[in-house]
Amino acid sequence: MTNTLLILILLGLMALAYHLGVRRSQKLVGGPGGVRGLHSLPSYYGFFTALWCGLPALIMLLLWVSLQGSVIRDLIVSDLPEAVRNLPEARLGLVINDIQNLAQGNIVSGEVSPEMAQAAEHYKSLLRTSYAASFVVILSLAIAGLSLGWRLISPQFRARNRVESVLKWLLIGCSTIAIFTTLGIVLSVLFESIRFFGQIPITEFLFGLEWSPQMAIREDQVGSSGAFGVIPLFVGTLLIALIAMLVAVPIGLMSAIYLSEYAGSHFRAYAKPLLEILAGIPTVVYGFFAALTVAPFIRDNGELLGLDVSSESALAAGLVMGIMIIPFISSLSDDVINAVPQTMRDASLGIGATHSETVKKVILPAALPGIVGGILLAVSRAIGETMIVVMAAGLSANLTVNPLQSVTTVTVQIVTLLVGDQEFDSPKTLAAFALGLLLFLVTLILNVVALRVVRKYREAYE
Amino acid sequence: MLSVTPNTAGVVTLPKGLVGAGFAPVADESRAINGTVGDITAVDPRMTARNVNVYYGDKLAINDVSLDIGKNEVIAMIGPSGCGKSTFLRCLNRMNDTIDICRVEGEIKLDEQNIYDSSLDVVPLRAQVGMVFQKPNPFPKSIYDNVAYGPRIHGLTSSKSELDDIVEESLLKAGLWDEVKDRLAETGTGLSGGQQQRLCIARTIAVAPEVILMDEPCSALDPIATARVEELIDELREQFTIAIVTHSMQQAARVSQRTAYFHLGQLVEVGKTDDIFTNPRHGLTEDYITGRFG
Amino acid sequence: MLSVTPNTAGVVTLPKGLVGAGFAPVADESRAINGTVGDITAVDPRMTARNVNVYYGDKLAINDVSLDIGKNEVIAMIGPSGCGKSTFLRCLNRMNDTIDICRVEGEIKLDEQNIYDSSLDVVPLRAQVGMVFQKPNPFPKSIYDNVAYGPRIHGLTSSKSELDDIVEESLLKAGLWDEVKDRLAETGTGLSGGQQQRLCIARTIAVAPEVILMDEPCSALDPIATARVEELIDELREQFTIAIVTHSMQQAARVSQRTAYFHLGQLVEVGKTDDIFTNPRHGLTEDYITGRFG
Amino acid sequence: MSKSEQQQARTIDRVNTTLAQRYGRERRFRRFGFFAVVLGLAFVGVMFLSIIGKGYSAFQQTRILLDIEFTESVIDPSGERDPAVLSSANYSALIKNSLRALYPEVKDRKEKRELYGIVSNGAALILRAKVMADPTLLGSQAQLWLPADDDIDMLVKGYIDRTVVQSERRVKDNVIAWIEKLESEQKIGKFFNTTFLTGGDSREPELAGIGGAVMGSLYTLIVTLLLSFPIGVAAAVYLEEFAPRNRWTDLVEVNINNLAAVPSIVFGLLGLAVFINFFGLPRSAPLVGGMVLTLMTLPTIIIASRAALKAVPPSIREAALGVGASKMQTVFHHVLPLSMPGMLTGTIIGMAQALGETAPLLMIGMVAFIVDIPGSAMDPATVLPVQIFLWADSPERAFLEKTSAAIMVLLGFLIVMNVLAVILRKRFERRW
Amino acid sequence: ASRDYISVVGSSTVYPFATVVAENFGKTTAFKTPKIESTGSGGGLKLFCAGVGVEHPDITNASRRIKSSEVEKCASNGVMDIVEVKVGYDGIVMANAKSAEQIKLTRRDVFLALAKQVPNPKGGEDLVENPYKTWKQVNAALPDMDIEVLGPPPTSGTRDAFVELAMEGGCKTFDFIKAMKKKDKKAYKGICHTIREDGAFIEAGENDNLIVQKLESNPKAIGIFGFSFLDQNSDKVQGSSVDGIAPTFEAIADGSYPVSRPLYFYVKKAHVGKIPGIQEYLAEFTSDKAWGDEGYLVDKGMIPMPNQERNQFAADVKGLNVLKLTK
Ligand SMILES: Nc1ncnc2c1ncn2[C@@H]1O[C@H](COP(=O)(O)OP(=O)(O)OP(=O)(O)O)[C@@H](O)[C@H]1O
Ligand SMILES: Nc1ncnc2c1ncn2[C@@H]1O[C@H](COP(=O)(O)OP(=O)(O)OP(=O)(O)O)[C@@H](O)[C@H]1O
Ligand SMILES: [Mg+2]
Ligand SMILES: [Mg+2]
Ligand SMILES: O=P([O-])([O-])[O-]
Repeated sequence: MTNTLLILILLGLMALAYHLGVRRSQKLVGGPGGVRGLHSLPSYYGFFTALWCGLPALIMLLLWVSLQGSVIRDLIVSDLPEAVRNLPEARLGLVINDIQNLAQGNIVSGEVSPEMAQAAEHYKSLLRTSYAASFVVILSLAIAGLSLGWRLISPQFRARNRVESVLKWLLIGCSTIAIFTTLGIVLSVLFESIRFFGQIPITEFLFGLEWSPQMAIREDQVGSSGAFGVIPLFVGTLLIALIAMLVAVPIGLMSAIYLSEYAGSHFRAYAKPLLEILAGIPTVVYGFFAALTVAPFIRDNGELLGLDVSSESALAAGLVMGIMIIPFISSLSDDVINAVPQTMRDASLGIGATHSETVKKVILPAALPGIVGGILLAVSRAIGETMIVVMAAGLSANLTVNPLQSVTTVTVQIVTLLVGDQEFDSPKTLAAFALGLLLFLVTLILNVVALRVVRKYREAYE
Repeated sequence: MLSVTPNTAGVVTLPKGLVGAGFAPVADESRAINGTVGDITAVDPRMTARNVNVYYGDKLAINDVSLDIGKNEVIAMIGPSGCGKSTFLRCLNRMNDTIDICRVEGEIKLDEQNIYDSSLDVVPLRAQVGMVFQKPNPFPKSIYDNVAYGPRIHGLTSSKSELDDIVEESLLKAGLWDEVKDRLAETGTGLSGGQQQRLCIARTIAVAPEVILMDEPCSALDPIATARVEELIDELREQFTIAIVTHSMQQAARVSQRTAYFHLGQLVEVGKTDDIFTNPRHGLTEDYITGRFG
Repeated sequence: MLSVTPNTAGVVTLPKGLVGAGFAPVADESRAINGTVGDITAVDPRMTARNVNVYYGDKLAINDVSLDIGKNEVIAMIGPSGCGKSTFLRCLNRMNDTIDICRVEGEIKLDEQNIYDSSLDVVPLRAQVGMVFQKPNPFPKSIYDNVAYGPRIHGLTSSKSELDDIVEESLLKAGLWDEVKDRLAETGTGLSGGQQQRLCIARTIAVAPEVILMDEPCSALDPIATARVEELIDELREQFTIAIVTHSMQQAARVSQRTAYFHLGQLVEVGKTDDIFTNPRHGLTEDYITGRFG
Repeated sequence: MSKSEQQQARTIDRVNTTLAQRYGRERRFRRFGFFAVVLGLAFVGVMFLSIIGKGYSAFQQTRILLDIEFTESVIDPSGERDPAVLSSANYSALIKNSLRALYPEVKDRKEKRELYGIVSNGAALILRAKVMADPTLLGSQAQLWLPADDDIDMLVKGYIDRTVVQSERRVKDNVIAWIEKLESEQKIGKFFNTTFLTGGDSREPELAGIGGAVMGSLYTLIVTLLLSFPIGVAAAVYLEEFAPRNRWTDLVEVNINNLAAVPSIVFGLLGLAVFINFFGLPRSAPLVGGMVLTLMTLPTIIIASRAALKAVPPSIREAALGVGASKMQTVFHHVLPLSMPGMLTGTIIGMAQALGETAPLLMIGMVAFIVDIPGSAMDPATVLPVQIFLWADSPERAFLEKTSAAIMVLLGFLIVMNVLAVILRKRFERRW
Repeated sequence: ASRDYISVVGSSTVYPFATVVAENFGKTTAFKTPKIESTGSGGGLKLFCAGVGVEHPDITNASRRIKSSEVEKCASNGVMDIVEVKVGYDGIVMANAKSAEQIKLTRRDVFLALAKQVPNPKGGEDLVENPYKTWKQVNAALPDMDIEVLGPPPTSGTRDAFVELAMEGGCKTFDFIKAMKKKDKKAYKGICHTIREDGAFIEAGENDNLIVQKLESNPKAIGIFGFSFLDQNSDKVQGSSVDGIAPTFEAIADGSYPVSRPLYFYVKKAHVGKIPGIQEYLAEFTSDKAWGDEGYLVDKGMIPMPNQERNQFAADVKGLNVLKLTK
């Protein structure tokens, strides 16, 4: 609350600074009429002053907020009775939590001892002091910044360039977040993976034919054997992805062709967004649908045909995943088909080719690299898809390519390993991170290849 | 209605100083369009268009144009930008069908057959009336496949060697054979602009069409490539009937036997090329030829 | 090195029949480019370019061009497509800075100040050297805001009424005031092509530049709009220095006092417009003017 | 000349011989395409029908009309109207009294329990709220529609077959008899289920609502939006308008494109490791969820924003630069406003993606039983898709209906968002 | 900021019960409703034992008793005083779809059908990889149906309990194996507790409801889950009798159904009095209206403890008596 107030005041000050900056710049050249004598527009002098006023103060505020907690905490602790002070760190935390609850007027447990009440009062007063201090410090910083910025103004001063370079650094900062995200991903899975490979040889992990990670996590438990061969997971993942692709590629591609080449504009106007609804449906819904509607349906029909269908058949998960991917393929294909220049169509039609001949012999071959790139992207999406397989695919790592059997996937294993028991020294939990790393690498390679292909293709027509 | 006559001059408000400065088309009676000046018929007509109107949606893009295209002649269509040259040309093999909002009225015949007859099939029509476009547009396939594309889809050949022959012959006719005979498997898009355009011409003649339509075939080419293509057009005239749209009067003068001058959707004047350029009969044609605008 | 001289003719393989047919640029000594023919200096130069080379990546697009642009004159730059007219023009207000791979060597001065000086700020430079582009490109804002944009960002006015005056004056100079004065709040993109181009000119002159560069300003316009803009250029010459690129020799002849002929990145010939068109001194110029190519 | 004529004649003849066949192929191809579209649409239809078919009934709630006597001696024996007393009073006794009065014949202890069970546990809370709001009710009598237990709800909605043998169904014969009596007296009615829309999670299906999850989703989305929109737009502007082409920007680009396709669960791993374990942020908080989803949606927004920026024709930039605007002014005065609709479209699509995301949130503890409706982005919360995931796991039959209904609501939000994006795109689509 | 709500983690089996209590607690007191995450018993204990402090949970649910190894782990992280609360019983049922034939199993059948290694069917005291493909092969009295069992993964307490009660129960019926218990406890456990990994036993995750749905659609499959799920879905699935006893409320409550196990939760004493509401939550859980014979937990399918045991635990809770494991 107090910080909100502070920020509001700060914003007000910045507005004032802006105004003062504008005024000063105008005054220096003898009123608004002399603006031509300035290097930049008056508003840039305003922004410049406002930045000087606001930026240091905001940085200070940020520091203050992040440090305030621990400083106050230390102060409170030093005032607590000896006995409490010597408690281990963790318990001290609980006491502090209690004091904070008390001070904030939250409900607390049990009777309030006088020391606690006193500490809470102390806490409150410290908090007040801190806020007061922060007001003073930050506002004086703002005012100091303001006057500095104000002083710097002169007609030759390149205010626009300064303001723009601050802005530009801001933009640059934002664009690097992607790098940090990737770095974060790699770091958050890498260390655990390294520990994992310390216990399980990487060759066994990559080439092992058996996956049975649910090993005992306590000495007095008997789990499964603890085999960490990732091949069955990958075969399962790829099997499901393959089924998904077999569903999504023909339907998606043909839909795209039909909608962009044949359909009347009216039909397209309705069919396209309707089809794209599929892309917006959350995967948890697909999972629900796969587990409760599609899987039983396939089972029952398989039964009628005398087939032995597992109730978490790869087919069911793959089919539903395929449905999910249809719009992905169709809109990507749509893009690349539309990127084939009209002149290609004209050339083919001009020779007397029929529409389908034009599509099959000219447009598709020309768009092929783009479509292949799109399919690769879709494959990487299928490999990484989680909720559908968590809800509809199996858990047992069968090494099979029979779509009627149950297989498991990399993502399913990550979820089961991490949502279940967690023992951060056991290869069982660490395996989840190794799988995460593997998944990241595989999709990375697929994506890089796919993006290359797509980009190269796009360039060809630009 | 679309002509620049004094009675519509109020709308376009010609600037006062302009006439004196000699910039603007002189707006007098001689610039009114009342039907086409000159002889629209050809000696031995291959295609005949009569009273053709073309609309894009509600917009009239071609207004009552009649014109014959004679056998073994090159007819050039010139006129300022947007006057409907391309539109008219594309009517001749129904390429305008591909534009949803485009509607064609009137009669266009190829050898006595109305090509806008509902019973008529565009596929064989376009095999008979081929087209070469402004920007060279080879398929991103091999040179061989580019040329073989037409014969293949139309099933014109029954054996590989027959196809080879057609490809070779077409490339020969297009004057490209010597340049590409050793690299038929390379992709057509790797050729230079002028070569690409000749490849497109080879692709068109490979199906042995009767008429070839060319829409500014040289406008994307450099002078040397242009010269090469112009020479080719001159050679092809012996076998094919050619209609060419060009924005360059010089080019029209160089390659064509007859020239048609379009203005704002109307066919203003048509006649022997020599006559048109040396002795234009219509005021608008004269203005255009003498560079008063354009 | 880039000229079409006999010693390079082997590369481009001129077709045999061509020379005889009179199509191709005749390849003789008179077509070699050895420096610029004619007087590159102006009486009262506003901008002077000396030994300018421009590269796109490794490709040399402008090769050692020197040229003065004189006060209150219209200088036209003509030449076949791709010869570097636009590139040279865009050097004059450093618009080429926006193309990453573009590199400019040599010296270009505006009133004795080298505009490629590292200390020079492009913002005031471009306020002094305005530009009008091939395709009319009004901002999708109101007509008023279009014209007022420049004065606003440069802080040229201190009051609303002053700004109003500038807008009115600029629109008046651009000959657009009468047509738009009642609808200044309407969006600029709703105007016709010719009006849009004049709006862009108004926008440019609103910041009172010293030089105006125009890159094929009429190529997207119809004949009437073109005439209107040409007249305007003639009027603006009294106040501004104008450099115009055009693909139309007729236009160059109509609007300019001096003409510069570019060929494959080189400045072949420059001189009084009348002289160039009636009595070209260089073979290439002559070929171009007489329509041997282009 | 005659030879070429021959060949021409041959051309057209040859073309005509295969024409029928070619048109046959054309038709088949076209039909195949049409079939693909129809199949795709059929999938949409089947999914929607199956979910709506299962879920529509959750929007109705079965209630029972009871005569409630607000007996003062039960609620506030001292008569002092002390709020503490009123708050902790035994309101269910009032309901029990009423039920006993309705069925005086029920005597057996076990049967009594069954009888009390037909009214939801939540009914007492409703009475409590009424009395707390208006203590003067005490001593009066009122007829109130109180929610039925979920089993009764299922029975009345027809999900329980009354004809099978008693052992095979959850509602016993005697209970059915009571209900049938109530039905004949028209004391059972179906009402619009506001609890479902406004309530927090509950273990009692008839009291469970998506309100908490919706608020959780809302906070999460707000965090996501506040972070990802400015950052995404800024990054896109930098990359598209300012960045020089060099290795660094190439790296950034590859990264962004790649992140767009990184499995969402990997972002969950990142959130767990960085935000929770490293920065010590609380589990289950929308703040953390929002940050994870921000990282996940950023690439989408950046890519869409860049496309929007690319769509602004260079001529606009040239126009501005040509009159002497600086790069920054060009971008902020012209390019950004013109590309804003495209950016907003991309952002909405990114938000829709975030709204439907489940997997990464499982990793950061947003899968929890949380009843209280969160009041800030730091309170523990769950989100709509996770609520669906949780309910799908509940044993009570009535939750199946709730799950489907929650899916309907989620899809409703998503469709609205997507339609908004489409409208935005259509409305501001500019052809240059 | 400070935490003013209770944080509970742990067993998915106890989860439905804990959540009801939490909800009642939240609605009838001024305290906030506790936040409950279902992490599995093992996962819960792991989080629980990670340390004392606001960022760690206060309570963990477990569908089995805490193991001494876990107590040690807790202690090493400073979690010294733990209060154990036993809340009631849960039967582990083996059930199949109503549309299929009801099955009568013995624990020996279960062991033979699901163990990784079984005594050689040809006789003798050696063990072979489980050769049985159908139930009929296991026991001629059973239907001729493929063995397809959907059950929980080792993270779950249900699995632990199932292994200890059903599998080991069947395992012990082979004398030579029983004899091993004394000699080589580890080998004995290895035989009795190890479930086959050849696909006949399918680890179907912690989502018991999904197992029910899958059973309904797959009449050949048998599922393993808690009694409450059978109770709630009695119209869809039927429980198989084990050793002749059907899995009914009464049979589990009186202990005659052999595969039933107690449910627990564990409280960090250090947090009591610090995190608001823990004591009151405990009081609610151990009140008669919750876990009594007619309490609301019973409605949810939990089987209550006998009166006397309840009183004892209630007293323990009141006094916050600390757990002492006697091994
Ligand atoms: N696809 C189309 N939709 C709507 N109007 C069109 C379309 N194509 C052309 N037009 C309009 O029809 C008129 C004639 O256009 P056309 O392309 O035939 O002119 P042109 O003489 O070929 O011009 P250019 O020399 O620029 O190629 C023009 O006004 C043009 O704007
Ligand atoms: N952005 C660019 N990148 C690379 N090469 C370019 C670029 N712009 C122009 N060029 C090349 O530089 C040369 C000169 O181009 P420029 O646009 O200046 O020609 P021009 O005379 O204006 O032609 P036109 O009449 O077609 O406008 C051409 O060969 C062109 O291909
Ligand atoms: Mg045209
Ligand atoms: Mg140019
Ligand atoms: O979640 P569990 O009760 O099976 O441990």
